[in-house]
Order: sequence, then C-alpha cells, then structure tokens
Amino acid sequence: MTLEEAPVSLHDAPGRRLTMIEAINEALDIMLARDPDVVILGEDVGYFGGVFRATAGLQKKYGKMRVFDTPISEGGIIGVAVGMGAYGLRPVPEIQFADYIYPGLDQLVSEAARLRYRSAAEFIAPMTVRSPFGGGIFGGQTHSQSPEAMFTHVAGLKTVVPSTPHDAKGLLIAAIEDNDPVIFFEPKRIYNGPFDGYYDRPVKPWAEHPDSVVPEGYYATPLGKARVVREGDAVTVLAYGTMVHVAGAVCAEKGVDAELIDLRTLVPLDLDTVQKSVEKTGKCLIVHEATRTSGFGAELSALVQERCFWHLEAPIERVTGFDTPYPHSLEWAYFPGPVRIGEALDRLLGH
Amino acid sequence: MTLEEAPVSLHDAPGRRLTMIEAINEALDIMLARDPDVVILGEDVGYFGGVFRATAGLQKKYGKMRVFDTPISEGGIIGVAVGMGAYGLRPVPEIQFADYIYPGLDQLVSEAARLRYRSAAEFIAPMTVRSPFGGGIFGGQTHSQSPEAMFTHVAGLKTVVPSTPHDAKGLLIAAIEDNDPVIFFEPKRIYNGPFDGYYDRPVKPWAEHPDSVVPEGYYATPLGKARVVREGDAVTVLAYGTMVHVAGAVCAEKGVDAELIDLRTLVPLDLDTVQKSVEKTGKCLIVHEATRTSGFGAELSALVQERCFWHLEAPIERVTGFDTPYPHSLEWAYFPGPVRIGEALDRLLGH
Amino acid sequence: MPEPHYRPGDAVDFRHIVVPPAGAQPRPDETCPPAETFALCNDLIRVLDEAGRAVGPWNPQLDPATLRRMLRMMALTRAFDERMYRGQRQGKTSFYMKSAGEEATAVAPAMALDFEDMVFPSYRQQGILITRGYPLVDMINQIYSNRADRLKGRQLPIMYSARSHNFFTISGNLATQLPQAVGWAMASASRGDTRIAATWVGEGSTSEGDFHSAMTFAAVYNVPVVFNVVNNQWAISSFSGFAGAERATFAARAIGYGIAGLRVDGNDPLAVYAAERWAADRARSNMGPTLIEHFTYRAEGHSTSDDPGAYRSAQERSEWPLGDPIARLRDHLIALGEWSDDQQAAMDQELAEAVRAATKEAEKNGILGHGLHHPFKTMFEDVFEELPWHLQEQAEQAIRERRIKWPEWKE
Amino acid sequence: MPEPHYRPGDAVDFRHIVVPPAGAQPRPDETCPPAETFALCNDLIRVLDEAGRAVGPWNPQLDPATLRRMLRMMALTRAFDERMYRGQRQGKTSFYMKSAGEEATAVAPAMALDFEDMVFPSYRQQGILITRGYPLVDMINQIYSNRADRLKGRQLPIMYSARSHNFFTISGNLATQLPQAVGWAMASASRGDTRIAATWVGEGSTSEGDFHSAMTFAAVYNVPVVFNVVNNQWAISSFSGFAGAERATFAARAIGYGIAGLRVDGNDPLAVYAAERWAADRARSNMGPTLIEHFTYRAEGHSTSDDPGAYRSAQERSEWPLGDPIARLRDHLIALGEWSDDQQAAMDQELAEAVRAATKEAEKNGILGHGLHHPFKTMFEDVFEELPWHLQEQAEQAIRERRIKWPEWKE
Ligand SMILES: Cc1ncc(C[n+]2csc(CCOP(=O)(O)OP(=O)(O)O)c2C)c(N)n1
Ligand SMILES: Cc1ncc(C[n+]2csc(CCOP(=O)(O)OP(=O)(O)O)c2C)c(N)n1
Ligand SMILES: [Mg+2]
Ligand SMILES: [Mg+2]
Repeated sequence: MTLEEAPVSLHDAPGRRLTMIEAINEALDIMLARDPDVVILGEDVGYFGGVFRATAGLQKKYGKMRVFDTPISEGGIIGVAVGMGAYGLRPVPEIQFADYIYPGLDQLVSEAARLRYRSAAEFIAPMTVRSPFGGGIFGGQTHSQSPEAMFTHVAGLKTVVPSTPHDAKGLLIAAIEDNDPVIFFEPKRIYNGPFDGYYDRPVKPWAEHPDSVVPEGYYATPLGKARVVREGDAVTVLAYGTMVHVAGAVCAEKGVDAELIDLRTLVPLDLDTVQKSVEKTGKCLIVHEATRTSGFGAELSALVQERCFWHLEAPIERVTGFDTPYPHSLEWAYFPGPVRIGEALDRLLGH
Repeated sequence: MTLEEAPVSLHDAPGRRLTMIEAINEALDIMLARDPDVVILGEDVGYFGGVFRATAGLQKKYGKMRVFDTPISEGGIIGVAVGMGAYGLRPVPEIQFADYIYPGLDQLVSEAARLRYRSAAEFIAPMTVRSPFGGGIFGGQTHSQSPEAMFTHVAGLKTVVPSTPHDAKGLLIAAIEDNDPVIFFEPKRIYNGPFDGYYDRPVKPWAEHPDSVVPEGYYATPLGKARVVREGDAVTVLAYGTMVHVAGAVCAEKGVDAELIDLRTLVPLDLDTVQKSVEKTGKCLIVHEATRTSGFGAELSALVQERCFWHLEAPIERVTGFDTPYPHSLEWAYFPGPVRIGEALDRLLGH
Repeated sequence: MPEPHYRPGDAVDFRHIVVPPAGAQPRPDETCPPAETFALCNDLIRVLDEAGRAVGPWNPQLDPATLRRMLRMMALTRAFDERMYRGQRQGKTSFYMKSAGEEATAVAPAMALDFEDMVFPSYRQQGILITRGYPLVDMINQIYSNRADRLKGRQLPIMYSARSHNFFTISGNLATQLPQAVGWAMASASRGDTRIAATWVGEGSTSEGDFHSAMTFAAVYNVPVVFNVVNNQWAISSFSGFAGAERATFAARAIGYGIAGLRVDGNDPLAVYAAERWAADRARSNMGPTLIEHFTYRAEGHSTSDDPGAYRSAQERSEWPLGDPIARLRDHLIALGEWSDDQQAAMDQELAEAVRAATKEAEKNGILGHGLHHPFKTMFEDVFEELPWHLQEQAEQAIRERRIKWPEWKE
Repeated sequence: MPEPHYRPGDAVDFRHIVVPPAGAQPRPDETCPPAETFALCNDLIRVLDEAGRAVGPWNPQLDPATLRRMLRMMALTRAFDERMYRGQRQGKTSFYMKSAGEEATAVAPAMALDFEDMVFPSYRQQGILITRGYPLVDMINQIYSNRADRLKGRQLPIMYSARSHNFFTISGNLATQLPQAVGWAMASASRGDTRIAATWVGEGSTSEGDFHSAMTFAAVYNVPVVFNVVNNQWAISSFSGFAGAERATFAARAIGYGIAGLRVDGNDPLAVYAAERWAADRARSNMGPTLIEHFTYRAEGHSTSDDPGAYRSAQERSEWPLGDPIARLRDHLIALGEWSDDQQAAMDQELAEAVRAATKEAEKNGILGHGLHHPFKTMFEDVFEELPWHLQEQAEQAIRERRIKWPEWKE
C-alpha cells in the first residue's frame, strides 16, 4: 500500500491541530493502512478503542484480525506478540497502564530483548509496546508510575517517550517501523492537553500549543534523535514527556536562558546533542518524574559527567519524583513541579 | 529458642574458615533455629538442598514445613512468600538464578515493596529473596545476569550483595531479621572461592582469604553500612560482590594506593562512607558486572558527582559489563576484568 | 475471535444462558474427593426458586434473623455505593467502583466465613467490609483520602486495608492477591491455626499468571483456601469470552488442577452462602482448596471512569436471567412471612440516612484535594520500617517546597 | 507436602502407576468437540503392546520404512547425546543435556508434523532437530561455541536456533516459548497459512505463568497449536508432584480450559506419533489447540551439572513400567519381521561412527575456551539491528582490551 492510498486522517484542515491521543490514533491508523503486518492487541483496545481511546475506531476500520481485545494477561500479550513478530508480523501491543507491565516483563527482558541476539538474527521481535505512563491524574500508586529506567537497563530494548502530538505521531510510526522491540511510553497527563506543572491553574488545550500542528499522512520522526526545544546559554535542561513542558514553563517563568532538550528516545540516546549543549552552557539540569534512585536521570548524570567533566561549572542537578510509591492525596507534593525545578535552577545558576 | 541452643555449626575450629556457600548455609541454619517464623522455599531447595547446595541439610534438620521445594513458578514463590509474611512468618525464598527473577518481579515490585506503604503498616512483607547472580561460570546469557539496578529503583526494596563468607553470613542474618523485603544477591562466581578476575590463573580457595574466617553462632552485619576494605589516598574504588576482589587485585597489582569500598548494601546506601572517601581522594572509580546503561554505577556516579563535585579532580569512571546479553564463548571479553579496570585507573590517575 | 452476544442498541435475549431449576444440584459431602464436585463445575448451584422458596440440598437453612441481616448488609452496600458514586461525580474524590448486582458474592461469603478468616479481596468486595462491621466513616475517609484516612491518603479510593477486620490490603494490580492468600493459608496451616483464607478475583483477571500459580500452589500443598471467581460477565469493556468463558466455565479450571470446584448462581445469596460455607468447612477440615465461580452480572459501569453504554446493550441489566440478589432475598423473606415491602422501604430509608450521616461525618475530615490531608512527612513513612537518609532528605525537600509555595504554611 | 515414592537407596515398585492395556483407548475424530477427549486426559493412549504388536484405534499404521526411520532417528539422538555428554566431561564444552529415555517425545512428533510447521521446543528436543535433518556438525559447533557456531558463541550449549528447519530459538527461561508458539500460530492462522505451531514444555515448567497465558490465549482464539507437556517425572530434583501431578494429570489441564487433551505413553513412539498427528490434523482443520501429556521418564540426570543419585533411587530407570522407547520400537520391527538384532547392532555402530565423524569435523572449528571463537565485534552485533554509538564504543573498548592483553593479537 502506497502513501497515496493512506486513509483519510481524522482532521483535514491545513495546519490542523491534534491532541496527543488523536496523533497516536492517527499514527496507528496510518501504519495499519500501510503495512498489513501491523496488528494491535491489548486489553480493551478492540471494540471499545482503549481506556484512553487511543485505538478508537480502528477495529471498525481494520477488522478484528488486525485490532483485537485480549485476555487480561500482560505476560500473554507480550508473549504472543513475540511469537507474532517471529512469524513476520509487526505487533503493537498496548499495556493499559505502565504500572501493569511487570507481569509481562520476563517476556520483554528475557525474550523480546534477546531474540535477535541469541538466534544470531534468525528471529526478531519487531514490536512496539505502547503504554501510558506517569502521574498527575490522581491515579494513585498503580496508575502513575514511570518505570522507563528499568527498560533502559536492558540490552536490546529501545525506549521512546514523546512529548507533543507532532512527535507522538512521528515517533510512533518510526517505532512501529523499527525492527527492534521498542517500549513506547505515552505521558498520559498530556494526552489531552499540555501541562506546565501548575495544577492549580486552568487547563490548556493542545490547540494552543505549536507542536499540536500535526502533518497529515505518513511521516517518521527518527528514533535516537533529541529535539532542542529552545536554544539557550545559561543551562542545559534534559527532560522527556510531560516534564519537557513543566521544565520549559519554569525556565520561561524565571526568565532563565536555558537550552531545553527533549530527549525523545532514551535508548539509543542522542548523547551528541546533549554533550554539545552542556559543553556550551557548562551546567546541566535533569528532570524526570520517576523515583530518583537509579532513575534514568542517574544515567544521564553519569554520561554528562563523563563527557563534559571539564566543562561543568556546577554540579549536575537531578529533579525527580521521590523514592516513595506515587501517593494519592499528596500527588502534587510528589510531582517534581515548578518549585522543585525552580530551586534546582537557582542552585545551578547560583542565585 | 536462645542463642545457646543454636545447633552445632558446620565447622568448629576456632578461626575456622568457611566458603561463601557454607557461610550462607550456616546463616540459614542459625536463623531457622533461632526464629520459628523463618521458612525457606524455592525450586530444589528442600530434599536436594539447592542447585548450589546453599540449603543442604536444612530440610533434614528442620523438616518439610520449614524448608521445602516449590513448583517452578517464581511468581508463585514470591507471591506466597508475601502472604506468609502477611501472616507473620519470615520467609526466605530462593530464586534459583537471578536471571529467572522476572516472572516474580510483579509480586516484588507491586506487592512486597509496597505492602507496608499502601496498608499504612498494617501488613508487611518481611522476606529475604536469595538469588545467585553474576557471571564468570560460563553460564551463558541466562545464568549470568546482574539485575540489581532494577531493584534499587523500586521504593520499598532493600538490595544487599555480600562479597566474603564473613559478610555473607552476617548480612544474610541481618536481612532475614529486617522487617522490609530484602533482595539478597549472592555472587555465585565466588561461592566456593574468591576470584581476582584472572580467569587464566589457578583458582584460589576461600581458605586462603582472610575474610573466610567466620565466627560461629549468631552475628548480624548491619544493612546500610559499607566496608572499607583498604584505606588509601589515590582514588576511591566502589564495588560490591565479585568485583570487590577483582578491583582489589588490580589495584594491588598496579600498586595503586586505592581506598577500596565494598558497598555491601546498595539500598539503603552508605553514602557517608563513600562521600568521605571521595572528598579525600578526589577520584572515583565504580565497578560492576551488570550492563552499563542505567546500571547501579550510574546512580553511584550521580550521587558522588552531586555530593563531591568540588572535590573531584577527574571524571568519575565506570567500569562495567557491556550493554549486550552475557555471551557464552566470549564471557571473558564481556567480564569487566583487570584490563578494563586497569585502563580506567590509568585514566583516573593520569598515567 | 470471541464476540459478545449483544452490543449497544441490540435487543437482548439471554435464553442461551442455561438456568437449571433451583434445588436440583446434588450436594456432596464437604470431605468428598474433588472429582465428586466436577459435575457441579458445569452446573449452577441454586437455592432460591422463582417463587421465592429456598429449596434443595444446598439450602443453608438460615434463620430469619440471619436472612434479614444478609438482606440488610446487601442493601447497605448498595446504598453506600450509590452515595459514594454521587460523591465522586460531585468532585469529592477521584474515583469510585460500585458492586451493584454482585452484592451477594461479597456479603453472603462474609457471613459464611468466620470473622477470623483472612480475606484477600479484589476491589469489588466492599460488601465484606460492611458485613464485618467496619465503620462506614472509615471507609469514606479512605475514599476521600482525607486527614482521617487510615491509609494516610496513599491509596486510590476503595483500595481499603483493614487488618482489624481480617481484610487484606487491596491491590490495584489484578490477581496478585491470589498467591498471597495461598501463602497466608499455608502459613496458617503450618501453625495448626484453624483460620483459613478466602480470596476474590474477577473472571477477567483469571487470565493473569498469578491465578495459575495460586491454583498450582494450592493444589500441590492442599492449602486451606477458598478461591472466589466473580464472573460478572464483563472486564471493563471485554466480555467474559476474552477470559475463555466460551470454552469452559471458570469453575471448570478446578478440574484441571484436581481441586474441588463449584459453580453457583451468584445472584442467589443463599446458594452463595451455602457454597462458601461448604468450601470453608472443607478447607477447615484439611480437605484443601475449592474454586467457586459466582455467576453474576455487573449491573453498572466498571468504575466512575467507565461508560458501559459504549460497548454493551443497555438492556442486559434488566434482562439478566438470574435477577437481582437483593430483590430475590427480599422476596424470599416476604414469602416466608418474615418481611414486608413496608419494612423494606423503611430499611432502605434508614440505610440511606445512615450512609448520609457517615458521609457528613467523614466530610468534616476533608475531601480530596481540599487541603485536609495527612501531614507531608507521612508521604515518606512506611516505605521502609525506618526512614533511611535519602528519604529523610527528600522529606525535608518536600516540606521546604511547601514553605516556598505557601510561606504562611505550618504543619 | 508432596513426597516422591522413592529416594536414594529405596527399592522401587512402580505398581501404583496404572498402565492400561495397549489399544484399549478410544480414538475420537480429530474434529470432535473437546469434551470427547476429556476421558483420554485420565487414560493413557498406547499402541505397542507387551508382545511388540501395534494394536488398537490409535495405531498409525506406518510402513516399515517409516518405522525404521523413526528407530534410526531415536538411536541417532541417543548416540549423539552420549558422545556430547562425554565431550562435556572431557572439557570440550561447559554444559550438556541428554534426552535419554524421552527420544520418542521429540522424534515421533517431528515425523507427525509437517516440516514447515514451526516448533517451539524446550531444551530437551534435540530429537526434532536430528529428525528434521539439521547437520550434526552444526549442532556440535553450537555446543562447542566455536568459530563455526551459527549462533556465534552467544548461547549456552544446546540452546539451538534453526530457522531453516523451522525450529525456534531455545530459551533458557522455562515456558516462555508457550505463548510465543500461540502468537506464531495466531499469526499463521490470520494469514490463512496452513502451517501450525507445536511447542514442548517439561511437566515441572507447566507451573509457570506463561503456561497459563498460553493456554488461555489458545483457548480464547481457538489457535492452531499443539502443546506437548513432557512429563518425565522429574524437574531437576523435584518430582512431578511439585507441579501438581498427584492431584490431576497434566493432560487434565486441558479440561479446565475447554480444549482437547490427550495423555499418551511417551515411551511408545507409535502412540506419540498418533497423538501428535491427531492434534496436528485437528489444528490444521481449524478445530483449535490440543494439549498432549507425554508420560515418560527422564532416564538420566537433568544435565551435566546434576547428580540424580542424590535425590532419587537408582532403580527407577530400570523399573520404569513403560520401558524404553528405542527398545520397544526395535522389538516391534523385529516382531514384524522387518528388523533384527544384527541390524540394530550394525545401525548403532554406524550411528556412533557418524557422530564421531561429525565431532571430529566440528572440533576443527574449535572447542570452548580454546581461542577459536567468533570475532570480538560479533559480541556487539544483533543486540539491535544497527549498532548504536554506545555499542560501537564498547566494541572498540573490547578490542582495545584484547590488544592490551595480547599485543600480538590480530582479528
Ligand atoms: C495487572 C493489571 N492489568 C490491568 C489492569 C487494569 N484493569 C483494572 S480492572 C480491569 C478489569 C478486570 O475485570 P474483572 O477481573 O472481570 O473484574 P471486575 O472489574 O469485573 O470485577 C482491568 C483490565 C490492572 N488493574 N492490573
Ligand atoms: C524461569 C526459570 N526458572 C527456573 C529455571 C531453572 N531450571 C532449569 S531446568 C529446570 C527444571 C525443569 O523441569 P521440567 O520442566 O520438568 O523439564 P525437564 O528438565 O524435566 O525436561 C529448572 C528449575 C529456569 N531455567 N527458568
Ligand atoms: Mg468481571
Ligand atoms: Mg521434567
């Protein structure tokens, strides 16, 4: 199927704006249309279209053999996806919440990640595991986790986190086309609108955000390339997912001339872009929502320190979630919000 | 049961020397005798005494209700251990190889680690999960892994790694007595003798190593306290498990006046000891066998950088396993051995 | 590819569901070999017949006072659900889950078990807590995550924990409670303790690996545990066929493991009581585990986040061939001459009032997101038994942030 | 607490194992409803009787040439195992696992399936690879992890992968292959492809969660897959009771999921062939999955790392009531007049010689730990399709280390 035959997309206006959920839905739609090997499976993804509506309308359009509900067994979902990949399909399993990925972890870590290696490329697992992650929706400790660091530790897995509708579509298409297993974490807090961390201010829609302009049809945003959201000289800020917006808002609010880098892919990491920036600014702030200890911020900090040691003018700062489960009522005390980020910036810039 | 009634231990000579396996066996023996709540369960741990013989003789001595074989289901093993802990027992499950812990990960991460928190301390999971880990025995990719970093990322779990028979006994006793879930990784390469990384030299027995002198009877080595193996001024070397011996041998061989710290507990970490040392030496080398990216070395590097930035005279070095599965034939090319460590030392010390 | 019989807009006709006559199912002795129960795994144990009579060998012969208590507990559960659901809609909390239509599967077992037996519920057994007399105010405090919440605001609403009432802390992760119940029961048995464990799981959740490990361990060690599979036909938007219901009953899983299995009309509180009692007695006499499938219907949405109208026919509820558990027990009591419509109306009003009062009481302690929560430092407690240095530092950070944001704030 | 009948030193008496007469088991049609097979889950399908005759409805009526081929493949598997075991003892490699006594459970299914059917084995089905004609030299190269190893020395010995022979890469993690086989078969079915999947798992490994998810998915989607549970009585030191064998047969698990199940004398190659063929034909005609329990005996240690004398009676092997699969097929052929003891002896010698020759050939490519391995950079390949920068750097590091250690080294 060629690009021209791709189905009509959800919105047709030029410069049309999508929410992240719509962008993800569109990416799936396009890939289902382009590649008959793409199949979507997961809990409630079929008739209902997913608890966040990411797969809405797709079963109706592509049929039950392409988009289907599964038993509630994350191990089974990943396990059969490995087998489908070995057959030659390109499965896109959804894990309903990242918090529920652990029953499928063995199939990811011991199987999907090592299939190509152990079989000397006789068999591969070209799957993209989509899963909503992160907090900020009063989901309590089992609907808020950010387990990305675990996956970055596993050789053979790629880990991707989009932060805008534009990238969500392009990165998801690239992930599906990738022949390696990709863990695609979707920051659920910004599915339907960006979030600057000020939970007590009115909610903004994606339509007001420049990166909600999503081109129609097929495009791929390459994995392994970071995006410099804003150039600056005072400090390099590394973030991904929701925290790109929060960190950006704090820098703007404080008038800090930060170079804000949206990593987009954690593995393989675009270390060149990071290194160049820190060599320029001499300072580095890393922001993520996951628990601090052994979070991906640790790896970033270690890498920056290794590569840019002689350029560093102040200790690299990590701003992260706390090393506790994600609490329910104190969600905003847990969340690495503007105050925590602001303090770290102050320390870095010597205010 | 009081200390005096403790059963006769395996070896009785004063200054008697044990292998690490014997020390672990003795710790289990002592705890089974002291505390009727202690139970041991796992694949092949009962009649047979474990594939590495760590539980040899214990079923015979304490009966099948205290030491028993289980179905081959790591999820079940951890899951029932959580329930036993909630009842009031103090289970010590064995996972036959750390590589096989993933099917039990959900019960560890989502349940054991969060039971106390989510129930506001109504229920706890006072269990110690023992598991042999690490490579160097030609075990291939499924008998060699070092997954400790994943556990350090999970709030609510403690992670412990002994490096000598003396510590193995004391730390295991402390872990079993601890009211939090502890992951106790046993470096299988040094079960029966220390290993300095020179795989092509004759094997040494524990009996020649000073830390194989294991006091009889009960003693606990507190969790959360590192051990300064050797004081020195040139560089701080952080390691745990097998790598303590390897790093120590390389320093000795090269005549480096290193301060070698055996972390013993990764969470909670004895950062004080680490910080004091790096402030003194100004240089830090971190060594572990696990894959590099997001390994525990990343967290150590980040912490040292944050705490000791103004003392650092050179970039912190990480020497680790490579970001590949553990290969079979090229095991020694994978292993972070003397050459890799030596190069890093040279870089640090400016040779 | 499995497909439910009806989708939104479809007319519902449940005649394909086989409903055997009440009283027709044999009742083997509690100490029988498992195989004697296998026919019951493909049958449906029923006690209350269409005329409201209790019939057959499974009739538990409960006295009228007990029956009235059962009715009351089911009605209270429903009244509670209704008010809490409204509370969520009014923004008093983030989330709620009803058990409408399934009350019998929690209330009747809670009465059939000993209070001392440990229950490992899923998230839809509020009826157990209510039946065991846990204070409604405490339940609501938890739902509101307020400063009186015994769980310190840490858990999603309805994820109760009540050790005082032998009610295990509810997990958001499906099916994890099953091997835990087995482990608890193994521990109890190893101590010669007569307490057994009972656990609940939705039919959808039986697909999880933990279901299998729990059954395997229970079978291997002949563990005194009762597995309650609540087959309410739906798992969010997925009908039971996605858990395998079209190939075998959930009770039939027991056959595969060689343990006792019963399939019971989950909307018949007396049948549920009898089955649970049978299984509890069996476990207590060291005859091992039983798997009970409660065949029932989830009358409402999955949770406050769900819209069942998007995936199933609205007629399903009214057409459900096994009726409503509260109505059926009410009719039985009326048929016995032990109850009346007036009494029912008075009770409903009384219970609604009791729930309202408890709600008011709880609201004094705050509702979600309105500042009346547990102190900040509690967020860092109970991660470990003792606060390690890194959590100590993080607690200080959290409190400092609070001060920066609200300089006038004191804790 | 389960306890095996015999421990080291015990005299063995296997009379408690029910061995029904050969030929007495009914053979339902391949397209029957699953329930028609349920009685067979508690029976034992047998074809070869004590006199070496093939009897009853399950007799696959194979011609003598096919029977001789079957015998030959089993004998070759055994000869191969013996030589490799010795090779490990001689230090040529790190590890080996025999399949002695269980050859029928791999060889006969490999003959009953199409070559194009995808097999997802555990680690004890070398008989499949041999039967499908995979070169012995390639197997040995893998075992030696030498420079000709197709898996580039990455995998533990015997963890073969052979896409050319429709043999899936073996995992060291138990039971993971089961849902993978289901997924492969789902994909095949969705394409209208006639190839089915077959998978093998030890009885001990059926306790893993993956077993359950595989069965559930297979049942829900009616997947064309054959599950072979090789019940060889032992899982390392744990007897089958620790997987639940004392409560139900492993075939009976099928009943719980509502899929077809067969229990077969695993030391009767003709019965195994017939059962596998039945299940394959059933799957191919879209009648869904079958679970086959192969009741057999692990005649030797678990692996070269194991000492079975430490946990089971040495008499078990000789007393095993179902005999040895090779001897039974030999006797059958002799009874048919199609084989003789002399031919058997000649074949054994020929096969031993063939294996010896293959071993010599493979040794030219090196044995483990003697320097003849794949180039260092291959260690970093195939982690991903392309080498990312960090692996590129690490590869350079590895090569630099090599140069430091052996300055004269060239790759
Ligand atoms: C491990 C895990 N996977 C997925 C979910 C998301 N989830 C919550 S409830 C639910 C449906 C459960 O259905 P069922 O077991 O039938 O219980 P019911 O809601 O009908 O009582 C799902 C998929 C979860 N909580 N945990
Ligand atoms: C997930 C996992 N847990 C544990 C092991 C260790 N292990 C290897 S083989 C084995 C026994 C398997 O027994 P069984 O399934 O009966 O197969 P058999 O060896 O008898 O063929 C065990 C426990 C493993 N390889 N993977
Ligand atoms: Mg349900
Ligand atoms: Mg076995």
